[in-house]
Amino acid sequence: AGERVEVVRIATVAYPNEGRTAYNGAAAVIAGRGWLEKDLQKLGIRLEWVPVPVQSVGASVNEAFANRSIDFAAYGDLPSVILNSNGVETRLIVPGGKGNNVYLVVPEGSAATSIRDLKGKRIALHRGRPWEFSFTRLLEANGLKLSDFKIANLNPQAGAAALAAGNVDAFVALSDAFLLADRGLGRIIWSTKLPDQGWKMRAELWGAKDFVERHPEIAQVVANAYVRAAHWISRDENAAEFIRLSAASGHPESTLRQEYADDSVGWKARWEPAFDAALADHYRHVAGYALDARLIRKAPDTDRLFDARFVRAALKELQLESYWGAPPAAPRAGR
Amino acid sequence: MNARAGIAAGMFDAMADAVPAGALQIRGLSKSYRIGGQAVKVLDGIDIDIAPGRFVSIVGPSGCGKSTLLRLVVGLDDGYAGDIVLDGRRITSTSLDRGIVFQDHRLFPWLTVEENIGLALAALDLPPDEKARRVAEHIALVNLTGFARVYPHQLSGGMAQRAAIARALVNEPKILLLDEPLGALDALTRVRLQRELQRIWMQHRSTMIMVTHDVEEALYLGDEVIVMDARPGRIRRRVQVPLPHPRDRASRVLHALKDEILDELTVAPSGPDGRD
Amino acid sequence: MNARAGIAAGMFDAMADAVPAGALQIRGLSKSYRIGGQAVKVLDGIDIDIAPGRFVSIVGPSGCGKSTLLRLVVGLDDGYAGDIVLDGRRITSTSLDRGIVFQDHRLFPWLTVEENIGLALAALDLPPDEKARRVAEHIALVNLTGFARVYPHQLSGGMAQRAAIARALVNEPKILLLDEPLGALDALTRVRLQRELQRIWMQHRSTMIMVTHDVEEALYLGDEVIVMDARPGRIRRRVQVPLPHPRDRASRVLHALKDEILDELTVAPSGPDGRD
Amino acid sequence: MSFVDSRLRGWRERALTCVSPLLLLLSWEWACRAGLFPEQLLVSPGTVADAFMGLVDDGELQSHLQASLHRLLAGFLAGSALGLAFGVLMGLSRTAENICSPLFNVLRQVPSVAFIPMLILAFGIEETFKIVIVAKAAFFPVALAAYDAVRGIPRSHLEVAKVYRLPLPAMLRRIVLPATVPPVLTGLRLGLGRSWMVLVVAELLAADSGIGQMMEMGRQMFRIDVVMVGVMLTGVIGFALDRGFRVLEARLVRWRRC
Amino acid sequence: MKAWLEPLLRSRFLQGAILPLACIALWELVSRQGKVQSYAFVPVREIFGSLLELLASGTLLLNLLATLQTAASGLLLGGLAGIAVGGLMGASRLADALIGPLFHALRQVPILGWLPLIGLWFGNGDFPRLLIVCLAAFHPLVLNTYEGVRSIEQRYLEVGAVLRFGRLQRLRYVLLPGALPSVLTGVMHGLAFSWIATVGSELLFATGPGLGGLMQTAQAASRMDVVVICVAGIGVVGYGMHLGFALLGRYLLRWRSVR
Ligand SMILES: Nc1ncnc2c1ncn2[C@@H]1O[C@H](COP(=O)(O)OP(=O)(O)OP(=O)(O)O)[C@@H](O)[C@H]1O
Ligand SMILES: Nc1ncnc2c1ncn2[C@@H]1O[C@H](COP(=O)(O)OP(=O)(O)OP(=O)(O)O)[C@@H](O)[C@H]1O
Ligand SMILES: [Mg+2]
Ligand SMILES: [Mg+2]
Repeated sequence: AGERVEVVRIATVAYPNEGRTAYNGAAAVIAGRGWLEKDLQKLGIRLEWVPVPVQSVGASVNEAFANRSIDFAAYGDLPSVILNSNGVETRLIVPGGKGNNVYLVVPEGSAATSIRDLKGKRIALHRGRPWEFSFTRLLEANGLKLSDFKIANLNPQAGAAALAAGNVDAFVALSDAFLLADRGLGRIIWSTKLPDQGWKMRAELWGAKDFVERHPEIAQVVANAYVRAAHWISRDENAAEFIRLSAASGHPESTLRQEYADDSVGWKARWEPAFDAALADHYRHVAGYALDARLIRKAPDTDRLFDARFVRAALKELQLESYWGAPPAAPRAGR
Repeated sequence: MNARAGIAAGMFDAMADAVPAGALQIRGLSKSYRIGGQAVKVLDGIDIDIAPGRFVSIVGPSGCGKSTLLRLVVGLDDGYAGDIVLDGRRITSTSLDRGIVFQDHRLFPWLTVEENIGLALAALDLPPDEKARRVAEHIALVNLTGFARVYPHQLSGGMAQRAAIARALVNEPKILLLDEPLGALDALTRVRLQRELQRIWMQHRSTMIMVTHDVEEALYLGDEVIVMDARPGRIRRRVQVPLPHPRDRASRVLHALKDEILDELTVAPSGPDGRD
Repeated sequence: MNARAGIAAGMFDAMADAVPAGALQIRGLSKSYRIGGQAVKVLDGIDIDIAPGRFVSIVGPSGCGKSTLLRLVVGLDDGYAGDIVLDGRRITSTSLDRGIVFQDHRLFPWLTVEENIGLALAALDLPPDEKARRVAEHIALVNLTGFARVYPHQLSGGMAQRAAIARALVNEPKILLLDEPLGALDALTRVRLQRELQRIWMQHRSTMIMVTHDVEEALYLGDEVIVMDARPGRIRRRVQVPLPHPRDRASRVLHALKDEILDELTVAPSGPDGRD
Repeated sequence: MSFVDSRLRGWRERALTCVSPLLLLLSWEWACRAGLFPEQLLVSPGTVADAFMGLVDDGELQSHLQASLHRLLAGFLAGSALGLAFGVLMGLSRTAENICSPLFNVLRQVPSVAFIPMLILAFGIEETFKIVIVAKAAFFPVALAAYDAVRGIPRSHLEVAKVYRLPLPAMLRRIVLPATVPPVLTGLRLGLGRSWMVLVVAELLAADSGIGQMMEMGRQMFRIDVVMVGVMLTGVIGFALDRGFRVLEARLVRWRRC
Repeated sequence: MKAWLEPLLRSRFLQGAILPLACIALWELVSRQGKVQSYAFVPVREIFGSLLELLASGTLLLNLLATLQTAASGLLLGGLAGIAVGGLMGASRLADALIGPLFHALRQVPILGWLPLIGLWFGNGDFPRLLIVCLAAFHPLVLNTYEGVRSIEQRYLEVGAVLRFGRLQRLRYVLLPGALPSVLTGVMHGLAFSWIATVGSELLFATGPGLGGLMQTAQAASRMDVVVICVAGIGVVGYGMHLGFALLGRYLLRWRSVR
């Protein structure tokens, strides 16, 4: 306990949609059903969603954390490592499941079938964005480095245009890859859907360390809502509804469906808020990469960033302890 | 009106060679301006014939349309009714044959006196040193030697007017229109420039039309003095001056004509609305 | 120079009350302009005393510094040597007591005639309808009725000049400086405005200083005519006109004086460098 | 006397010129020391200077700067020259104005960012594309300024030109140019500002080098000191270029009385 | 030339239509070149269909109004501030020397450089976006007002001195009207800049309604037809505002004697 909290501010990716602000992922469900709002109201606390535009999530959220203008945020992996290495401490409260897929697209007529064929070629990749990491893990696995390619730093829209125009030989994309494929402009030659390559792009719920330490009860309420949302989404009967909600981002439902289809990770498992070994491994890798790429000057001990107690409590409270199977062997939880 | 103009031009074209240079015919000229949303007639039914090489003075009350008339003759405005025909051709635009001294001097503030005067030669195909010579000569003519490199804002009112005269004279137009060119000059300078104007006029046998408020000046220089009336601007009287040039300022004939014209100008105007 | 000015001002301050309104004293005034990098003396050793309520005319060759002198008196330029003292106070800036008609009319192009004239009353604390009345009255005075709502570019040269006169008169300054105010006007309008100027002057007993190139006009209106010389501008002669107002234009005295002054103006100038 | 006066005034003005930047610097330093904002976000001038030196030592700054300046100059020069010509043409010719002005005024209102996909199709993703974007940003303000300036030339000036039947080159050099110097220079200054801005956006969206890219990566990496180096640098360079325009203006309007 | 054709070709309206029509024709031509070209250059018929759809659903109008509102407030606030600052700098040498250097230096810093600081000071809501739009309108108006005031002829300032205008009168009767032509040019710049800035900032950081947001969402969905409609709509609406201001300008500058 500390001083009285009147408002809880959660930053989340938002899109303009039909003249209103639409949130993505779990926030869409939580906000849509008003769960968290009600629970907080019971404590006399107001909930404030802080929408962040999709183009600069990492930087905006990091600045907001540093400026103490938000308490929680659901966002990507690399930015949180950067933030913590700069001395603004945050904690991972609720993992975001297995994450989103990253794709490698080549022009329709290209002969390339794997990343190795593209060595020395020109690849469109928006630098500094979360999918860069997934891509570098692919390279690593193939014994390649970014410097083996001519990287054209292009944002997704420009990248798509460049691929269509044949200005690049490949394009690292998110689910927009399907749009290019559907139009016959590009062909997907690799994605994180492949079974042995679980390097999906992650986004989880983070909380400001100060806040979480001082107000664990509030953090618990927030965590409950996110776990509850993960549970709701993960039920097969809600998948269609969730995809419909997600389409507010502009990505047509068809691409979203393709994004989730044929994945080595099943729908239910995809949403499990698990502090598992893969998560810990992922963050260690992210930190190592960031250090190697000189994005940060010293790597934080990523294991210390996890605070698993809230998820554990939430699963218990929601009686979901066995929903996703036996609780995994938890990594060393923070403190 | 375009069709009409075409016919008129064609007709006169045929006679063009027969007519000597600098003959001006104005027929049924009238001109309106829009003031505050309604058309106000500024010139009405003007007929003037000026034989080549004549010196015509125009006098008339302030605002009677003298400057407007000169603007039309020089070809700056084609929104009028009637015909202005020069050497058999309808005037449709400006020409280097027609020069003008504007009532406000209109020197370009960013050019020095000599550059301003030199500008009048820009369209002529002359060697640069010939241009420079002519400019220098005309600067001397209007007594501005020593001020060649000076900007207009550093000139006095009369000096600017003299520079404007030099600019109009320097390319020796066939017809020269002068809008109160000597208005801002002292008596001595004025007399000198009158003499110069007359000399140039006699030398080139060019046609000159000068607006002035000085009846004495009008008579001293003009073969003919046109007296105008205001609202709308009309021709009230045309006075021939039957004296050879150069003239004697003290001439009895001139004085008699002067009194006559002054009388004409100072009686109650005969404007239809009786204003002014 | 500032220190000197302070002392002078202090000295004259003490006498301020004793001197009646509109008395102008100019002592050892000289003024230089920088032309092309070097200082050129435009006015040199000017001494003038004008008693309150006098009408002084200034004539002189073009470029002799008449306009410069008026600029200094009205207070637009303080970069001069010597003293200009009005009613015991050194002139350091402009004042509503001193009005001026500039040689170029300087109407604001963005205001209509009536707005331009009304502007002269902007700094006065008068009720709006009184202001409107005065403006209308002065528009009528200079014969521009009907043109109140017209913009300057729609005026003829003479009309603009008349509007400028109205602007200078409308706030009834104690000293009025007129720089060739009637230069662009026809004989009739000119005579009318001369009469009006005289009437206003006699009525308000204000001090007036008028630059003109018309010696007859200078004599007809002036109690005194100052004849200037050029390069540098100096006072050549001061001619008193010992006739009561209003005067008869045909007066023998005036004619004699006119010939005298014209002679003075048209003999070879006595400038030290002999130019012009 | 007045000569010395004006010399003194010049010095005083130069001294005054430094006041506001100094004040800003001081208040910045003070805000850092007072800890008004988190140190990660409001870095102190000293840190920025360190970051600057670090980037210079790496040679990173020089290469970014070179890339940006090259794009800026090429794009700005091309765009403003075209804009100038186009604006003058529209200002002088009614027909050109009638034909071009609707499309011109429509395109003028559209952000360059919106054109990026089309520009990539047309110009690829190399330097040409970035230069074209910068040129577009300079073109429109300069063209508009030139057009308005030419349209604003008093009728009396143009009439004199007509009377003396000035040939087009003389007309442009002797009348149009001097009569429009201040407004056109204002347009150029605006255009330069726009060019900078669009360049940085373009570098952010689609480039591997340049000050904009450096700033964006700095932001992503939460290195506000690097961002501030960019801010200071763009400010100083922009200011220097702007001063250049001022000097140019002073030379070109020497005739004006002040 | 055929007699009926001539007046048609002379009509201002039709002359103005030549280039846009040519552009549309060219567009259509390019779009038929192949898959790749039709990615960015969507066939005109498709665009038209989507336009009807967007109009019918009210989406376009809704987003347009939101953008208009931001742009208008930005132009108004930023513009007025710009006129004030520019006028001050133009009228007072002291102010020019004091504010000028900082203004000219800061002016050149791209807005993206400010983002971290703006976020720091003003958070992440609508206000920073409005601030960006205000700044976009602010700069041209400062520059143009400054230039306008500075280019007022000395002789008019002297008239003001002779008539003993107070500060306010000088401002109202001499400085403002004298600078007006230039200020109006500044407004024209500011109009476009604030409009561009609104859309641009929506494009880059939109989370709410606005044409930029609509465009952004459409881009994400690769709906290039909607993107093109947005671009065209942005241009056309901007042009409409331009015409409005041009008309206003013509009225306010009726005293000018120009070509
Ligand atoms: N551009 C214009 N728009 C509207 N009216 C105009 C315009 N130019 C002149 N006028 C009007 O036309 C009339 C004649 O003007 P003009 O300049 O020809 O007179 P003027 O005879 O030269 O007079 P002055 O001797 O005073 O110069 C005036 O009443 C004036 O108001
Ligand atoms: N701003 C200036 N800079 C430099 N020289 C100037 C300036 N103003 C006037 N002069 C010079 O001062 C001299 C006197 O000018 P002024 O205007 O006083 O003459 P003036 O007597 O009024 O002549 P006019 O009868 O022709 O109007 C001229 O030689 C002129 O070149
Ligand atoms: Mg006239
Ligand atoms: Mg004078």
